[in-house]
Amino acid sequence: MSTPTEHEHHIVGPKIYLLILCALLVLTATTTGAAFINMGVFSPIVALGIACIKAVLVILFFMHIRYSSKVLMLTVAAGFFTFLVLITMTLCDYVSRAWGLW
Amino acid sequence: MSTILNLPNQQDAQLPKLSYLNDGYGLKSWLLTGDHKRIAMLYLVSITFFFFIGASFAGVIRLELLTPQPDLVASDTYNKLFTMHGIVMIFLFLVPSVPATIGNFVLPIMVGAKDLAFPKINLLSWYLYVFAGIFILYALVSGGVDTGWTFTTPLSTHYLNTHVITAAVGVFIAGFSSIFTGLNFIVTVHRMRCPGMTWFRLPLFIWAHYATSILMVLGTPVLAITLVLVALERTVGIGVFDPTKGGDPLLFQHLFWFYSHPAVYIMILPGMAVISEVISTFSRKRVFGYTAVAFSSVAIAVFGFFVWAHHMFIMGVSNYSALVFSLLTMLVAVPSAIKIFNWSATLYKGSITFETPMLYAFGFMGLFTIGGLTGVFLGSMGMDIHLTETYFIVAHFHFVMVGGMLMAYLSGIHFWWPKMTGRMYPESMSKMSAVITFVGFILTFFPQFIVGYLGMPRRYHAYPPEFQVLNVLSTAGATVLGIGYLLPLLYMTWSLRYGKIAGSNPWQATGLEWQIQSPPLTENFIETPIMDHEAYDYEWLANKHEHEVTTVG
Amino acid sequence: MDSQAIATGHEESPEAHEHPPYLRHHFVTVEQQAETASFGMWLFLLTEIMFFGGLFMAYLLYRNWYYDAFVASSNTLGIGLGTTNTAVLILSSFTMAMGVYSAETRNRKGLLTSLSLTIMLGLVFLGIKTIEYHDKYTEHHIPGANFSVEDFVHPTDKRDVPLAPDMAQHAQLFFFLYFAMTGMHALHMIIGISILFILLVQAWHGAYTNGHTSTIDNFGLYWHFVDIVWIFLFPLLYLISRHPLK
Amino acid sequence: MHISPVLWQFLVRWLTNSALFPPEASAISPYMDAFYFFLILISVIGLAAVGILVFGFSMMYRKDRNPVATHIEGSTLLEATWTIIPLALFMVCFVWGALLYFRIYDPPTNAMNIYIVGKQWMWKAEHPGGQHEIDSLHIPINRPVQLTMISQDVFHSFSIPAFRIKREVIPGRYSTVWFEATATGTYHLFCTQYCGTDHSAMIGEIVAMTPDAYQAWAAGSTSGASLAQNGERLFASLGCNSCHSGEATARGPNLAQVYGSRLQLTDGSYVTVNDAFLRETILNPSTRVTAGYAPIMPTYQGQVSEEGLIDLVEYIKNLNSNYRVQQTLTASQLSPGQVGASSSGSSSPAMNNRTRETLGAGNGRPAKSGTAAPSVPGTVNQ
Repeated sequence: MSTPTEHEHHIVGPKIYLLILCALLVLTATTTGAAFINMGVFSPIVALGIACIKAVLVILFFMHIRYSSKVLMLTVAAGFFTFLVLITMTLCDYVSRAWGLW
Repeated sequence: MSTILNLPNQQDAQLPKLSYLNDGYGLKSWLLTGDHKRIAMLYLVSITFFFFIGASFAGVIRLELLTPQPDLVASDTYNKLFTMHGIVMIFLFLVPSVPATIGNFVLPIMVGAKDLAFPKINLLSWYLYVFAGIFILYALVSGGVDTGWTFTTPLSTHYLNTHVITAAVGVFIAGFSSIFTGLNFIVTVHRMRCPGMTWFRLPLFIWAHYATSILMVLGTPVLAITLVLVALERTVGIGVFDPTKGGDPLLFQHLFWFYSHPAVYIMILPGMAVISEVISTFSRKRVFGYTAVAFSSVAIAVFGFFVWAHHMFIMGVSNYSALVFSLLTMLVAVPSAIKIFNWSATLYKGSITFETPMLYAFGFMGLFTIGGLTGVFLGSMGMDIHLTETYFIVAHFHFVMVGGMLMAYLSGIHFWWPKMTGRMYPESMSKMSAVITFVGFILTFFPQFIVGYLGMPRRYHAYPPEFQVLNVLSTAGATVLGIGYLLPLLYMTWSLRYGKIAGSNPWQATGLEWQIQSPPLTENFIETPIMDHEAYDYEWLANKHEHEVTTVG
Repeated sequence: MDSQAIATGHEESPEAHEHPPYLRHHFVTVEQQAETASFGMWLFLLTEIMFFGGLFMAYLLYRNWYYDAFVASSNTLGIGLGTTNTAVLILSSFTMAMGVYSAETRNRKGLLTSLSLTIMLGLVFLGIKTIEYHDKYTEHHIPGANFSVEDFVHPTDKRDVPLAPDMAQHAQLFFFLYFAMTGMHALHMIIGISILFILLVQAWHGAYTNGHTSTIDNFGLYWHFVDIVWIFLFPLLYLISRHPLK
Repeated sequence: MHISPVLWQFLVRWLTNSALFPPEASAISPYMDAFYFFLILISVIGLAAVGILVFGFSMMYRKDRNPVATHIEGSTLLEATWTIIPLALFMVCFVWGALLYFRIYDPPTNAMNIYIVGKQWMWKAEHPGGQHEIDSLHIPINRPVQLTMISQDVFHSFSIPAFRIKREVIPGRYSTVWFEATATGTYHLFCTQYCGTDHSAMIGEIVAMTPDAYQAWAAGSTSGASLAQNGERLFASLGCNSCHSGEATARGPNLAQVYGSRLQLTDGSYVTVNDAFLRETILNPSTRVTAGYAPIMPTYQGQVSEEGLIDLVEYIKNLNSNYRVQQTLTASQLSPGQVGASSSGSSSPAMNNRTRETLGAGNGRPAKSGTAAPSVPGTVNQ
């Protein structure tokens, strides 16, 4: 098959899975701990940042995106991009409502 | 097995002995088929059925609007009529029409594959479609739903006791049917192209369907969750859209239109796909500016997600976000203009013939241009204040959906009918019905622009007497349109039995699907084709005839 | 040789290679079939992202509209249970990944243990959820008729800030979203666990260790996705400005 | 060719009273129509271009005239032209449209305010002077009129085609639109957002009158008590005055002359006090609490109807001194029996001319000083 890029099916070893597992557990602990420190406007940012890191770890290693074709990475990116479009464009309405002329 | 190398010319072509139609008989072979062509036929029958149900509602609506007084049906019956007309036409006809019937049939062959990537999911998509149809018919039969196809909250959640949840579940399931079709198309185009079939050798039909599938996969789930929230709010009584409990009904509008605007591109892009093929074939020329048309399909898909709030300009969204959405709406109008001009330029220096598909394509060009340009009326915020929620909007989207999409659907059905059934439709009768449809359409929907600017609101079944003349014209047009749509049903079924044998390539077209027998074999190709020429390469087709030996098997 | 011969006889197709039984007729090679399967699964997960996206949108909006109500209601959720649940789900993701690994290395016993471990962890997660839902039931925090606004106007816990009556009403919105999001997530877990049972039975009959691992692969993607949804749900619902521990 | 008289009479009646273009009856109509004709011009040009190209080419290059088609790949120059030109035209439409939009949805400061309450299948207009109308609206011409609109149940949409204005009336939040009628006459009022069974019966008439005809109508059809006075009674009967008494030690902020001022909230941000803020704070007091005060105000969600809220908002807008608030407070400390006699006698003159002055040509006669017992139940939940 000439067109779709073929490459051998990379088998991810348990070593990497264990590493990622520990990273995720540590991140969970940190995010729970961080919740008890009142960082004002930063606490939601930190919480979501840690969640994003955990999600990226799961996607890249557990879901093998790290080892699969560029098209798959593009698809995942397109999904999250559309989700962000929904969030930001809707909030752009709600945020700008307070600017005087409703 | 003899080698049929040449395309048997028209007169003495016979129906091939073996094809997907006679590759198994009995209900089971049809209802449990994995073959994309048979599923396309199943879709064709069910879509036609639902089209005529939706069209009959439109007929009764137009009859009611003959007179200013509300005298034909009671007011809530009228509300149920236009709601069911909207739901059935959009979710059960327009969204699946070209992708599920012509797309399912032709896309794998055009790409050079034996079948779609997931045949079982393709069949599941048809069963979900039928299941959704049953739900919506059940909602209709057991009392109907009168929220309008837009399910506006808080009306749909707290102020109506009709079958809103049944209809919402029906639409929810229809959404998944279209997700699975889209999913199948994307994976097939990416993974199952035959050797040599690079992206820029794909017919423009595939590009447009690829763009449509992106919209289907990414847009439809938001409608699904919105309907789940509406159903939850109706059952549990507390929800996120209830203003008295602190909810914001505008959030429903945002989530609903986030899907429903890409949905209008889901409905029109497949129509553009058909038009690219038809105009190129009947002017014997490659589509002018192939890459421009291909990328404008993808541009419509990408920009389609940014513009939804132009449906909400007067609903109280903040003025600044209305500015942003209006600007982006103007940008999304440009790719459609590019496509129209490219199709017109394709005709330059072509050798044009005027068979029925081409007549429908010309109809599409004219009506879609008017529909698209009136979209710019509505995209500019100031004009939208006066025009929104009046009959101007009804005329606009009927020009795009019925004038654009339905004309393209009929053009596509006529164009690929020989390939699907092996038989030709009656040429003169179909030309007449095309003209009738065109005239009926103009007479129906053009007066609605005028009565729209006069301010006649949408979804009214009693209107001030001075609008009556325009409404009578529109109803007269509707009857002509009704005839225009009934004719193809009649002569197409007639042609199944008595139509001329079409042979493999009646139009001498260049698509891969025209290089195989019609109706095709179940596995489409004897051996996987190798694509070594550009998309619409009529020279390749021409000299393909010279050096071929003619042995008729 | 013209490429598009129509019916050019049935000579053996040039690239003859081993033709495993599970290769479907319309695919050319096994790799193509496997990659198509995972591509299809990822597209389905895209629809799931947008599906949960609608809920997250509603949550984000009402969180910044009624922030105090959301803080007070989030503090009534047990953070201990929430954190253990997250750990349980991450562990189940790990065991699922090990399952995929053992399927790829055709290790039937490893596959069976990891699948059953994943089922157990999934059931533990659902168990903890039922405990939490039961707590909400006993504390009358289920939105609707008997939602006790009193808890928020005059909170028993000293560290909680008392809410004004109308803000306390909006706590019902938080709990509606809480039950909607965690309920939808739990529904996906229940579907996942029932599929896992089917996979376990088929794996017991030696199904997925003969090289055809795409079913396990796809289910692994689904399971990891459900884990990712919880990874986002947990901070959003449980961790809004917790009181500092004394 | 003989046409039967019945058909002839039917056609004549039919064609004579049918409309083709809406009357231009407001200041904005000419601008809207100019933009409409500009858009029609663009559409005609676009359609003509496509039409000429399609029909011209299909005539010139039909099969028998040009049997062999010549291969043309495409030309980036042409692609650029039919991208830039439509884009430029659409941008002009965008800017023109935006200007029109901002002009229609930003009421001038000197506009005369009228409240509209949309209810399932009727329109209620509430003039500050105390005139209440159902499914009709009397307005003076050549004077900007601002409509502050709210719905009691579902989405409605207040549309006057003759004035080219339309605004969605949504539950839970005020929405405004303004116009300046220029031609007297009676025009259609439609509800254009589908709102249930009798959506098409939710129509009315807009009566544009000369200013002095409007004076006469206003004087003749007032309900006797202006909205502010209803608001004052409601303010007392709901017990608002116990906290918002205006004294320094009061638990609620001082409401005198609060309308239009910039208020600092507990979270330090500033907000200008407008109708929306007042209504929002009455229903959800703790979302925006004034700096220096505790969020103890109970919610009145569901206890006050939209008309009651309008009366309260109108009352607070016209409240310039707390004199009368303290009067009613001290009066209500006495035993209820005597209250009727003492408070009605002492309605301070300041209030009356204050009301006449703010409401402009509104309530000509002084408020009836009948025995306005403090707790008039009628106005609480209309």
